[in-house]
Amino acid sequence: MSDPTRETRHTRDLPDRLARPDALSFTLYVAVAAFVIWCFQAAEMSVTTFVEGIPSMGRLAGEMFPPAFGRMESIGATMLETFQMAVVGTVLGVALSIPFAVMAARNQTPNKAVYYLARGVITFMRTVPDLIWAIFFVITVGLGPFAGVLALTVDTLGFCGRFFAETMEEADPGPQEALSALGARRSGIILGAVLPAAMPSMVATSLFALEKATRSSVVLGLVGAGGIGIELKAAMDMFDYNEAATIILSIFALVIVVERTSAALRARLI
Amino acid sequence: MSDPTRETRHTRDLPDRLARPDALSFTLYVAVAAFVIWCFQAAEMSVTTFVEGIPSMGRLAGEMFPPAFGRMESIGATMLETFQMAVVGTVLGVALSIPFAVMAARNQTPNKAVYYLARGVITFMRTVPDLIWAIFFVITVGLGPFAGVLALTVDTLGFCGRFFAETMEEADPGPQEALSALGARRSGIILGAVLPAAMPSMVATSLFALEKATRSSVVLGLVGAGGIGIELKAAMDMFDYNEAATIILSIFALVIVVERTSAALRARLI
Amino acid sequence: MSVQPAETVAVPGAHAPGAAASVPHAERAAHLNVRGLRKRYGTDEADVLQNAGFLLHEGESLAVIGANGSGKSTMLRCCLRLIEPDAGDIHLLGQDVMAARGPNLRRLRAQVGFVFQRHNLVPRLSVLSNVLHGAQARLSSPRNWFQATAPARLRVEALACLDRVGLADLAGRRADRLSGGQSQRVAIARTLMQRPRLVFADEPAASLDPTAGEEVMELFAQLMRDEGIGVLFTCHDLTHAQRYGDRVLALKRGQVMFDRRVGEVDFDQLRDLYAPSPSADPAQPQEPRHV
Amino acid sequence: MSVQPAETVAVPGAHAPGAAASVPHAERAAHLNVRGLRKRYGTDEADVLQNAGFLLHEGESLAVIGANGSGKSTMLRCCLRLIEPDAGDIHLLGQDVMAARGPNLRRLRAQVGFVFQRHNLVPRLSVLSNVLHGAQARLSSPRNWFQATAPARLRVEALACLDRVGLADLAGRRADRLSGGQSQRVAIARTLMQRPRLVFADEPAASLDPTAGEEVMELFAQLMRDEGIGVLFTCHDLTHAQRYGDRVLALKRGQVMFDRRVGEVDFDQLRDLYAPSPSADPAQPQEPRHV
Amino acid sequence: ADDTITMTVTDVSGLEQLRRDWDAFSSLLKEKTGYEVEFAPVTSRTASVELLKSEKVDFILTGPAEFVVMNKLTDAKPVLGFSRPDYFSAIITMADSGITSVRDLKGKKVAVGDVGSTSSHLGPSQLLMDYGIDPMEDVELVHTTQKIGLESLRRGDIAAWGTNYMDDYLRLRAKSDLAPGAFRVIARGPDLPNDVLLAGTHVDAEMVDAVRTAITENSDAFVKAVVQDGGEENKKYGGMKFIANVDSSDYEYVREAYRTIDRPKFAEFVGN
Ligand SMILES: Nc1ncnc2c1ncn2[C@@H]1O[C@H](COP(=O)(O)OP(=O)(O)OP(=O)(O)O)[C@@H](O)[C@H]1O
Ligand SMILES: Nc1ncnc2c1ncn2[C@@H]1O[C@H](COP(=O)(O)OP(=O)(O)OP(=O)(O)O)[C@@H](O)[C@H]1O
Ligand SMILES: [Mg+2]
Ligand SMILES: [Mg+2]
Repeated sequence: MSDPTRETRHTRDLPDRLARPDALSFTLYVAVAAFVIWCFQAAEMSVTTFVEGIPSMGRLAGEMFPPAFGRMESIGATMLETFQMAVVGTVLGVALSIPFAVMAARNQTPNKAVYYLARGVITFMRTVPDLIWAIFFVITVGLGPFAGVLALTVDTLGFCGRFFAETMEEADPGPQEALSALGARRSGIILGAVLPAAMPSMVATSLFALEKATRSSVVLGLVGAGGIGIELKAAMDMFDYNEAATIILSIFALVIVVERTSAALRARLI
Repeated sequence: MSDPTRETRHTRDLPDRLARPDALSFTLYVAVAAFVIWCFQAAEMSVTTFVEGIPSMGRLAGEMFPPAFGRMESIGATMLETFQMAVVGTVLGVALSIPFAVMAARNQTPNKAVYYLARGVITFMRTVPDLIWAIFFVITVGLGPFAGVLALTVDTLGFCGRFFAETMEEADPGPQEALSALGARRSGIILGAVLPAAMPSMVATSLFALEKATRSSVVLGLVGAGGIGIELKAAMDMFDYNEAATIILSIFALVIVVERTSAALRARLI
Repeated sequence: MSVQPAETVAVPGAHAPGAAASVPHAERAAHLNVRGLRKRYGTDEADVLQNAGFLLHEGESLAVIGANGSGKSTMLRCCLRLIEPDAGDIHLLGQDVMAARGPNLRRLRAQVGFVFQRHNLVPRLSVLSNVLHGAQARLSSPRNWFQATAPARLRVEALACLDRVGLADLAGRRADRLSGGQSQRVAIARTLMQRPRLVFADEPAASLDPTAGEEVMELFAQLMRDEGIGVLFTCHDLTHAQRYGDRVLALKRGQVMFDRRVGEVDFDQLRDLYAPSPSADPAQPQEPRHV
Repeated sequence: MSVQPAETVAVPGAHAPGAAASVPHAERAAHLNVRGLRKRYGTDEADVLQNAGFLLHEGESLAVIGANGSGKSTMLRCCLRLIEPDAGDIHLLGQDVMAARGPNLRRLRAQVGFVFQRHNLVPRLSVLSNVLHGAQARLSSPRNWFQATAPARLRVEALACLDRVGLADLAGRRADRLSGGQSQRVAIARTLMQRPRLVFADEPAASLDPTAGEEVMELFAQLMRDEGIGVLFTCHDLTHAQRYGDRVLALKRGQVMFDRRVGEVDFDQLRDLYAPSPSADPAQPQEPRHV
Repeated sequence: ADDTITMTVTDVSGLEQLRRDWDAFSSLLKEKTGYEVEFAPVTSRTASVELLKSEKVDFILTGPAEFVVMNKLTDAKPVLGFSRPDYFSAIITMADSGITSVRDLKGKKVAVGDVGSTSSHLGPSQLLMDYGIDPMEDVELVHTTQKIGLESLRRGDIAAWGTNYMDDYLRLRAKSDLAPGAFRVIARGPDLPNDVLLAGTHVDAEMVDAVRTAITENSDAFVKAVVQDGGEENKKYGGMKFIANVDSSDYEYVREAYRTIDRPKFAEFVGN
């Protein structure tokens, strides 16, 4: 270490600081960087405008206070109804997501064709907008909660399917290797090694999906199933900011409860 | 193993099949199960209705074909514009999410108060609806792309902040322990052990956020920043199903590109 | 004793150098016959295994020794195609491993117990569930794989396997809350649960205390004697190789240096085998770089 | 020799039983002074450490031996408060570890190199970056922590550390693509990079081949001689304990059985130490259960 | 089923609001016709049209723009008009902006409401056109919500705001901290055509007649049920009158507006 000749030898042996990119990657890097810079310019951002505008933000916030708790009871009832549908939609969506995720996880899929197909279906589910799903289901099963639940299920599938797949891809390969070494089938490896590794993340994703379904329940209104989302929209449309504030706070409370549940479950699992 | 007396001893030594829940947990389990069942009943589900309705689904799908590629050029331009803003919003949101996530990760947070505060802020960001953020930012910085970008940033923060935090919580504690043992500071542990472990998942989440920002760009329209979301909404509202199909397919193509990028980056990292 | 690559191994079909010595085994079936195994990780790296081969007979034990990074673990993995060898011929229990697909490959693997160097337990499951996993290949219903749902008969069997490695009292513990040696033993118990016909054990005694190490090696020896199970184990503890190996296979930088009956190995003269590799061979392919 | 709990250790302030023997060290400072250490994981489990204590002097080496699960790793972790002991008094380099907070605790830990039983490398980083991490406590700028950004001087130093464990040619490899022994050596190189005043090594030679194992132990011995570094190591290889330990501390089920100068230990008579624990003590608290 | 009327109201956002606002109406209808009446809030006009096509709803109460579309796409027939007083669009600027006529808006930004909304998109667009400004060519339209329209008008981000005069402008102005005099209305449109209750083609004539007759014969009671017993949002129907003989040709103004916004397919008259 103190011998200078040795140090020279080391300098020679030092690994490259960065893997030298090939021409294609290099071009890609530069192109992406240039694109991002261009995007930033197009966004017409300005810190001064932002800072100058902060006082007017306060004005709007002021309009929302104090929240109007007068209709709390009916808001509570709607919340409960919405949450009910969200629970059903999420449970179904999560249940469907698991097999889809297995097929869409690069290291679990039975073969490449299934992988691309499953990925495609999941992606498609979330690219087609809610409104279209809502119309689809309302035409299929008629107005009401059932159509709403189906719309939420599809939403959840598009979301959880992808995240479950990604979590499964990240699962530690060691235990999986051990199970394949002892002749376990795919189902055995998934149940025995992949799911236990993915479980905390899957719990978090599922409860996020539940929360998301509750928050974005506007879709329920499209199918005549009510929902707190549409109430909030109504309050906003009627310029009833104080009532909107109440609804937002109620949703916030529910979301906090869901999130704490998630945290508690995960704390046990991790 | 073949000695029967030994087996009897073993039966005695066998661990409980399930940890015996205490009274509180037991009540909770039962309550949750009952609630879920009740939810399912409220959803008025019926398989026959669904199956009977499938033909009408086909009719709607038929109306969307063939997609109208006539306005492809202007759709392309709008897509690009939307994507630009989505990139900026996502980059800013992801950048902000990292410090928030550190504070909101149970095992990284400097203290409990900061943890709850950071969690609260992140949750609040996503509970307040887009529309309200849009109003806020229009009041603050005026109509235009900047307001749109800010709305997307807030959206991304609410989403990525939570998922980043959760990924950090799941990071393998071994390397972290090694770094604390050699006297590293929190920043060293995060940069040196937590982020490398969380990176694949963070890449997936970030690129999902980018995709989400592009898909749900309706908020951009509200703040006068155009966007493909409003085009799609207009196409649907005007019953231009063929054009809507074109837009959905364009978004689908973009989403696939983003997803493949994510998959390629992750394949290098995992 | 100076160690040189064993040229005979390269000849396809020929026995390893120890072959003459293993004549007493001639009447026994060859449980595992490996020839010309070659493996490199990533195209831009050096060969990790070069033309490696050996024979393992029924009820025989083969100790694989070699310096760190000489390719022992890689060789064991390749034999079950847990990683795909680049070339080679592997016959396991009379079947061609390289040609086996899907269920056939699984059935072959099910006959081989594999104790991994890093144990590879499922961290969030209980010790007993981990042991039950050993029975996955022979019991196809998922309820058999978890201690909470498995039938009593199976749980008793798993507990007995744990007992054989002295861990019956930790059956309910989560597998990531074990000490190094305890997790090693659970990995061994899982292999026992598998009722294998052959055991591959990668440094099975490395984290065990001296008594436990001997016990585990004795356990393997007993399986060999009583049930004709073949054992292929790697170790750095030469007394173990000497005491429990019928034959010793020495690897050096992916090549078989020798494969002899244990009596013919001079354990005091293995310095060469463990000599550090000559520094930075310029002809050697470049390492890939990482942050 | 029958091993019995060492009653003297319990007396606060009193030297360990080996104290009389360590009189020659009396003029040297006590680098580490541990007394009355107690630890249990989870409230419903048994004590893993009971009233454990010992002294480590400057430039002295202490070998900790004991059966699997006897609490060796736990004890090492407790000494740096990587897990919080339930009770005990720990003085490290003259400072009270139990009272240290934030930066003080970090500064104390920075003086101690810790080689973990499971190595605990950062899997997705390069070997060289892992070694550079060793310098985190003395170099506060993040650019020093990654091989891609670190100044040349530091990279050379890290490479030299790798060279001391014979791994200079794998500097660019990702840390999760190493063999068991190679990853063990990287963990040791990281500790060298730390320039510690004291080394805790948890079975540092467990996955090393015989030559590498000796080399690593020799390296520690040399650090002790040349730089007055104290070494606390655990091992299951009693020849290592005998050859490289100035003193030997024996743990049995969390209790110190003896703490003697190495010359006074009869290594052939340790069967008791490694005897399996008596089966299922009904008085012992129940294990928590897991799926 | 044959004896159940399924009805949606496209303007009402929310089940709860629907119950509050339309319960009186639906019970009265049930009482007077003898049919079961089910109300469902379907907030999207797209969903309503598809429901009508697939015969999942029988009657829809909706606005003029929606009526034109539904009439065109499903051939649904009007049953009754809900005539609202003071239902018209306006173009609003800030009083101190210097903009005093519609012509001044050339080349500037104008905020309007959701695409396809009668009083906040179609109405203002046609109004601009009437004053010689082509909304698609001469100004930049920004589709946004009313609140954002007002706020950006105030900030000067847009030059004018086109919206429903009574419902949106007056109501928001009252809530705002600005004096009413801070705004200037530079154009007011004609009263827009009536809201309509329409029936799908699948509904048998007998049921349509029963509904029409029940309502026209008990006009006062139904007006009371809508306005007094309805909620906040039904205030817009204050002073309303049921028009029994609505005709599809009454909606030419709206069709014209569709042409103005470049949606000529809804501009053709389908006949009655
Ligand atoms: N996180 C944990 N939770 C609960 N119990 C634990 C945990 N870690 C270790 N133990 C238990 O504490 C006891 C001591 O463990 P420790 O790792 O200190 O043993 P050790 O002496 O290092 O053993 P080995 O030689 O096998 O490494 C063991 O019985 C082990 O099962
Ligand atoms: N996934 C991998 N990618 C690239 N190289 C690898 C990978 N796994 C192992 N190697 C390299 O292959 C060589 C052989 O590794 P292997 O694990 O087979 O060694 P070993 O003989 O088991 O060593 P040890 O005694 O240290 O366990 C080593 O140089 C190692 O660095
Ligand atoms: Mg190995
Ligand atoms: Mg240990």
